[in-house]
Amino acid sequence: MTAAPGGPAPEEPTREPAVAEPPAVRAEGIVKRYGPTLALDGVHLTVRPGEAHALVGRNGAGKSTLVSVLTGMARPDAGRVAFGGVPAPRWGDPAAWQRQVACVHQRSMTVPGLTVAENLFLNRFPGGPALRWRALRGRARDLLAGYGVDVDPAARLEELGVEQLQFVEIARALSRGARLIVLDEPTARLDAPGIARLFGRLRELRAQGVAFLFISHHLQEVRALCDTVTVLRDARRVLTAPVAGLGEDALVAAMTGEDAGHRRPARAPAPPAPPAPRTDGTPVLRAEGLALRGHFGPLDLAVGAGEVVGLAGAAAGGTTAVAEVLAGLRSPDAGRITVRGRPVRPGSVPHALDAGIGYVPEDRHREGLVPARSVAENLTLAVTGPLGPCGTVLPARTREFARRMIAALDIRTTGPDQPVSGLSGGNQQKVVVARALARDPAVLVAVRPTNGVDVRSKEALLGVVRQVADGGRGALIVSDEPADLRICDRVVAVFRGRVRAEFRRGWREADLVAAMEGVTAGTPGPPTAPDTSTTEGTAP
Amino acid sequence: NRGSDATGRIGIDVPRTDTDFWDSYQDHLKADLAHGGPAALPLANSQNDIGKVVSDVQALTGQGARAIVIAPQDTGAITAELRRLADRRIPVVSVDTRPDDGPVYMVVRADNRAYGERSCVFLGERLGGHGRVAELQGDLSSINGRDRSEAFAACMKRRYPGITVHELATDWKGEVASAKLQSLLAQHHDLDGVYLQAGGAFLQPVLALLRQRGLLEPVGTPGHLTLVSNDGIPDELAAIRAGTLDATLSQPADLYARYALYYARAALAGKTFRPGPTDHGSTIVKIKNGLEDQLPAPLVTKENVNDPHLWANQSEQGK
Amino acid sequence: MTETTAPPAADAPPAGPVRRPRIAPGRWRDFSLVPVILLLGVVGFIVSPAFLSGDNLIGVVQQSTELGLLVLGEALVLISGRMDLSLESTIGLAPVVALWLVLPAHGGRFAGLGLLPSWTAVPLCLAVGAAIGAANGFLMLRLRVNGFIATLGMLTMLRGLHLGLSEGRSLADVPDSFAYLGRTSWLGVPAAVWICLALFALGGAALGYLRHGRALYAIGGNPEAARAAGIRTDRITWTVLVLAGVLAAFAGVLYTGHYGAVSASQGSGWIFQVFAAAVIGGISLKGGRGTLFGALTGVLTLQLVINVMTLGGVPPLWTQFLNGAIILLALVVSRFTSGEQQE
Amino acid sequence: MTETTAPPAADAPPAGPVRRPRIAPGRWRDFSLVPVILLLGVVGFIVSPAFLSGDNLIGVVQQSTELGLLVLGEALVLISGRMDLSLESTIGLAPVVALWLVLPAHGGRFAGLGLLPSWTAVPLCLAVGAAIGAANGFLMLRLRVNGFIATLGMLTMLRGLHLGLSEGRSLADVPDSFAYLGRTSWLGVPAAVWICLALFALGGAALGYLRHGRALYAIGGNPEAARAAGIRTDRITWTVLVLAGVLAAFAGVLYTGHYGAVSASQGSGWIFQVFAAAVIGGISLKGGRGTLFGALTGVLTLQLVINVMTLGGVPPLWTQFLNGAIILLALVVSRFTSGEQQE
Ligand SMILES: Nc1ncnc2c1ncn2[C@@H]1O[C@H](COP(=O)(O)OP(=O)(O)OP(=O)(O)O)[C@@H](O)[C@H]1O
Ligand SMILES: Nc1ncnc2c1ncn2[C@@H]1O[C@H](COP(=O)(O)OP(=O)(O)OP(=O)(O)O)[C@@H](O)[C@H]1O
Ligand SMILES: [Mg+2]
Ligand SMILES: [Mg+2]
Repeated sequence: MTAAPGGPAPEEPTREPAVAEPPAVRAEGIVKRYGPTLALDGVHLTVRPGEAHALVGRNGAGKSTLVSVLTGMARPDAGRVAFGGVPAPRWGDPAAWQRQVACVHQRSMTVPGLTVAENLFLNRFPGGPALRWRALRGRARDLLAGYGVDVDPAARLEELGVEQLQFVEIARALSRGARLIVLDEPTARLDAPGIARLFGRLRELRAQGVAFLFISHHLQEVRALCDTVTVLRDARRVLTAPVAGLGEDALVAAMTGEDAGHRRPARAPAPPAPPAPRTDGTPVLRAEGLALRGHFGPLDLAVGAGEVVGLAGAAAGGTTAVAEVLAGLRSPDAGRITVRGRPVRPGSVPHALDAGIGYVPEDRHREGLVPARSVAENLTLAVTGPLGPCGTVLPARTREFARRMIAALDIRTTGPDQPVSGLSGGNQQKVVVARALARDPAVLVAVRPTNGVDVRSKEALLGVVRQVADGGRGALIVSDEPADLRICDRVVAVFRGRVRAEFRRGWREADLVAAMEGVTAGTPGPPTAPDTSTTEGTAP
Repeated sequence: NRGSDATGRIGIDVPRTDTDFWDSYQDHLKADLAHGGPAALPLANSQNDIGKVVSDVQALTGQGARAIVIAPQDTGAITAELRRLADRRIPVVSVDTRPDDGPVYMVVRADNRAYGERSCVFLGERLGGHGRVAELQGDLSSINGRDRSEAFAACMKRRYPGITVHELATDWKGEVASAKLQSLLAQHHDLDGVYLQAGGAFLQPVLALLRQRGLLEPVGTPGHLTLVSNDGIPDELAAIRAGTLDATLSQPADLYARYALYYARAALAGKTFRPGPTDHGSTIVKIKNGLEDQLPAPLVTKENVNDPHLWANQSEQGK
Repeated sequence: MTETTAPPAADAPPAGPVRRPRIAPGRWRDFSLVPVILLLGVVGFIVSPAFLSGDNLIGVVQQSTELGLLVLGEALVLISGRMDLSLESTIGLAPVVALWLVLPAHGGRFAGLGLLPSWTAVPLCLAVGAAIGAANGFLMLRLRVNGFIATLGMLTMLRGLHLGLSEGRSLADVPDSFAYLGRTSWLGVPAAVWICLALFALGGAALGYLRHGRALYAIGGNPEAARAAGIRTDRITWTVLVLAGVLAAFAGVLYTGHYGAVSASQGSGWIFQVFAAAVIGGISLKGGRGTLFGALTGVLTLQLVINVMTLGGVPPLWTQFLNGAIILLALVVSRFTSGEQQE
Repeated sequence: MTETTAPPAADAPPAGPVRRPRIAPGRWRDFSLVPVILLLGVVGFIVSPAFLSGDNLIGVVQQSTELGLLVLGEALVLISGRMDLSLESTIGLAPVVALWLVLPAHGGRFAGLGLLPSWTAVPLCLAVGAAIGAANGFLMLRLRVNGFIATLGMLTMLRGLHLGLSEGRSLADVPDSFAYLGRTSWLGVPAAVWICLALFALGGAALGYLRHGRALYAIGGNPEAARAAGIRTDRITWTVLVLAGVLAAFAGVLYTGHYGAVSASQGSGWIFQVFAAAVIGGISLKGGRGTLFGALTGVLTLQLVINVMTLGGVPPLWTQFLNGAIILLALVVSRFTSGEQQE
């Protein structure tokens, strides 16, 4: 690896307070291109031993790409990486990289068909070349117990839930004994207690002198865990500074390139609102006695016109299943769903769509995107009418339609024809949300719509959801993130498939979290009765 | 009449069922067995796979077959099985092909080299010793195809050096033959004749191609392409009657079946044969691993196409 | 107009990472065989001037038609993320069943049932193809067995049925209505060529411009996402399988007319060719990728290779070797001209 | 509380997301063909008492050995997420090349080069297999072309080379050292059977208990994750491809001894059988799943079907039909006994 030929002269790496020890990792002048996209442009990064270093930036800024370079998964076009003062291993020798750095990648790096135990110790089984299964399972059980994860180590990984899966990956990386650990959005798939456990663990390791590179779009997490932060913007490093002296506004300003203090309006100017069908009080979406055995109990739900309702629940609390039933992906065992008073055939996505339910799935990789196809095509996947007559889709109209959506949600792409797999994670998420909106739904059902989306885009996305409601339609946000739920007019907290409490605007976070975790003690802010089963939509 | 014969039963494997020739071989076998033939186990089908021949034979001997009739399309890879059968004193009649090695009681076949040679002579005479012919070969790994190709090539070189031969390998596939012949016709408009090593596979595709190209003149008119075929299936005789095919060599499916059973029964009865002419117009010759009864393979032309002795004419009536 | 989400016009997005404008890279893939075909053309011309004669080129295209229709069907199936091996048997079985139902019980060499008038032969044949496709769909989509092996089993079984019905004979006395399309010419070019090109064009247009056509890519690319987007994946996959069966049966009609008979080994061994053509033409075996234009160039490439070798007078013993070598070469060339890794 | 997905406490009537304790479902899959085999055994016994004779059963197993070795090699390749079609040609070509180098130039029917002493024939044969595997690896891993088509091209090319070298003849004058293993018996059972079983057992143990064996599943299941975990995916894949080539060459040695000659069509058309055996035995075509035990039951099932049909005296015209029908049946049965959807 050589310095970038003709690239910007490698600037001096930021002077750190003089330390005798060589840095845990030092990257200099990293350049990485993907076809026409310059993903990293002469980036420098130094992580000192024992330091918790945050890496932040907007979606597509190049964070994950830098991680790939630092972990030997991608070969930089130019630049140098050194671990502890020693040049990085040859590219293509993954085993050697493994000894230097452990990583929790943003996208799941597990083998679904293998057991939990094997995934934990993939390629570094204790003992000689022959496997001792019993010992392996024992160690796996012990290791996972340390994270409060109770799964059978002999279970196949594909049987695990998202959060358990994430902990398997975290446990694997942290137990490796590397002096440098990279975590690329490790908290995106964890709920609040999970995050607390993870942070506890990280602090312990840090006390032992392990260095971290931590990526998150949650600035409060950065503040809670890290001491130094590096900001990437448009493939360049723009800032490295101690976290302590940096206000959130300054950080966001660095990420977005706007002047600090000049915050753009939280909500985009309202669109030329379509004539809101002022309702006679019929909720746009109503579910009565909806139940799916093993997931959630009989439960009633209503979303009024112009209302945004939050459905809050921990990761495994059955809220995702509610959304999937509403979207027609699963058939409920009991109950009925109506949209604007008209019943919807259960268990059929096309009918749900026709009835006006737009759906943002939980996992964009699994259910959201067709990776090989273009942004335009992904955006218009569900659209039937306006792209051409008689079931045709005219490319010009599709592209035009896509351009509007791209502009509306501020999706960063080279154009409507770019394959969606070439987008950064947050931008892929925006495509999924845009797709759900493309059919002009009566009600939007969104599961963790801002998953992996940067601060500014998060505002924009939630703003769009708000707009949908303001236009006389409704929205149901299924999430456990307070930030998502803030925009809701009403939040219904669910614990183990049962409605536990309902909050109106102005709830306190602690109360909500408590309700989500089933701790019904504490007085909910301005709550309605905890056993409200029929919650009529009320216009705000 | 399974299991009724005190001297034992015959195990028979047919090599394939997807060609007219082998299909009528099988019909004749069945007919002969039904009309007071020797006791035989149900027929096995090895689907043109030498491994299956061996496993079928083993299954048949396991069921008590005391004599075996096979038609190994691969003459080398049957050696070990022949030796094994010889060790167990089970006589083998090989139909259509002559195993390279390993003892056989009797080989019943027409001489494939003679096919190639006689086809060559027929073409050579018709073309007057010069011109251009195409040869649609079979599968290059088939002994019968190879014998025909080698004999044809040797004969052409020796006797008709004025004739240019274009050899086209086809894997016994009609569409491949048609495609290659079409390419050749585009290149050489002056083609005078075609040698079809297997009428069953090539006849209809070649006729269809010539018809499409307007080259299908009746025999004896100017511009006619001389066509010589091997096999002697009913389609070929029909084409000869219609004047589109010049000649074919009739491979005697009926005689194959009849004499395969004849020799198998003789073997069960403990009879032995010696080289020399037989009572059915053929000759037994000595080969290194046994004896071979070389059955006559008549050349069929317009003159003798209605000869009732031709197996194709018999099967036509039988149906 | 259904303006759902007006652009937040005011704040322009910050300039993204530097991007040079370029032709979409995916596009190249569909043309990656064009250089190979040109190369073959040059070699063909050097080998024999007859290569460029209309006769020869039309011949090549005509020989490609039956294979081409199978490839068309298989391409649709592959794009939607499935495989159908049984097409190789359908091309033979469908005509046999149709003729069996149509041909008189007495008179011909092949004893049919004579149940239906002979003009029904072509529709019957297509119906048989559709039925086979539906059976494949039943196995894959209802019983959820592995499609590769299910259609491999079907391949064997249908070929067996073909043999059983035809008793191993080839059927030469085909009704005129059945043979017509395969042997007639329109405007000096075989009708089969026109039909085949029209079907490819139609299919290409459907894939590019129809909602249901585009859905195939979504289903093949990520079936769960397709389902979540409201695409009726099972129904569409089933339709595609039926369509592939019908196309294979139609290829059988053309074949029968072209070669003058239904042979007992009609189509036998073709499926490898079909896959080879589709894949070197840029269709992914994993679904969701490729175009019919690419598939067509794949077919032409394979057929040109054989043509050039015949014209060049390659010794028969070495044709197969050379054939394999050229396929490998074409593969490598197309990989580098498309600039993409193949999976 | 740290319980993420604790069993639902008393107060929660609707249980949380179900994770019922289950017997590892993957396990069943490997035994899913056992009922099919038992069924075939019963049918075989009804059809003919000769079925259960030692001779017959040993015969069935011996006939499975060559196919079995190919399946062993293919299973390893499939588990690591690749495909190798060229094994079908390697089984024929490797012996031919070895004999060509070894046999004297004069005297026999086949004129070799006589370059090396005849005892080198077996090692040479294995080396040729290894070289073919390495070539496949080069195409797939260096040039990154599609593995299916690359090995399909190799298949054609190698079969062509075989034809060219052997001139279409079968080679019967095989040195004794070469034929020994395929035709000798140890303890009354053909040596090939012992060897084949030993290799399956070895392979099974390696896949189950060796780090590099487990790595195959990781590579096949998620190559990116395997690479991230420090597994040298390319090197291991390459090794597996070479190993498969060597196994196929060794199958060629056994075949030659078993049948007494190298036939010109040795192995031709086997690859479908190989895939069928592997997949009905539970190996996934998408990689990362299946066991060698399952693959072995797949081979035995296919071979038993043929044996039972022969014993049952199925009319020749209908054997293929029945064969296909039984494969489909076995597939459906194994799908329902394993209780899993197949992909
Ligand atoms: N393999 C790839 N092919 C094409 N483009 C890529 C590839 N990987 C990354 N990119 C592009 O590089 C840029 C940086 O992406 P990267 O994933 O590093 O962003 P990120 O900072 O991790 O974003 P996020 O916060 O959404 O995860 C993006 O524009 C992305 O589209
Ligand atoms: N090999 C690749 N080819 C094409 N695009 C790639 C490749 N690797 C990564 N990318 C793209 O680069 C971007 C960054 O990859 P990354 O794995 O960080 O995705 P992500 O969407 O941020 O993950 P997640 O949604 O799971 O948080 C994504 O758009 C990803 O699709
Ligand atoms: Mg990222
Ligand atoms: Mg992301």
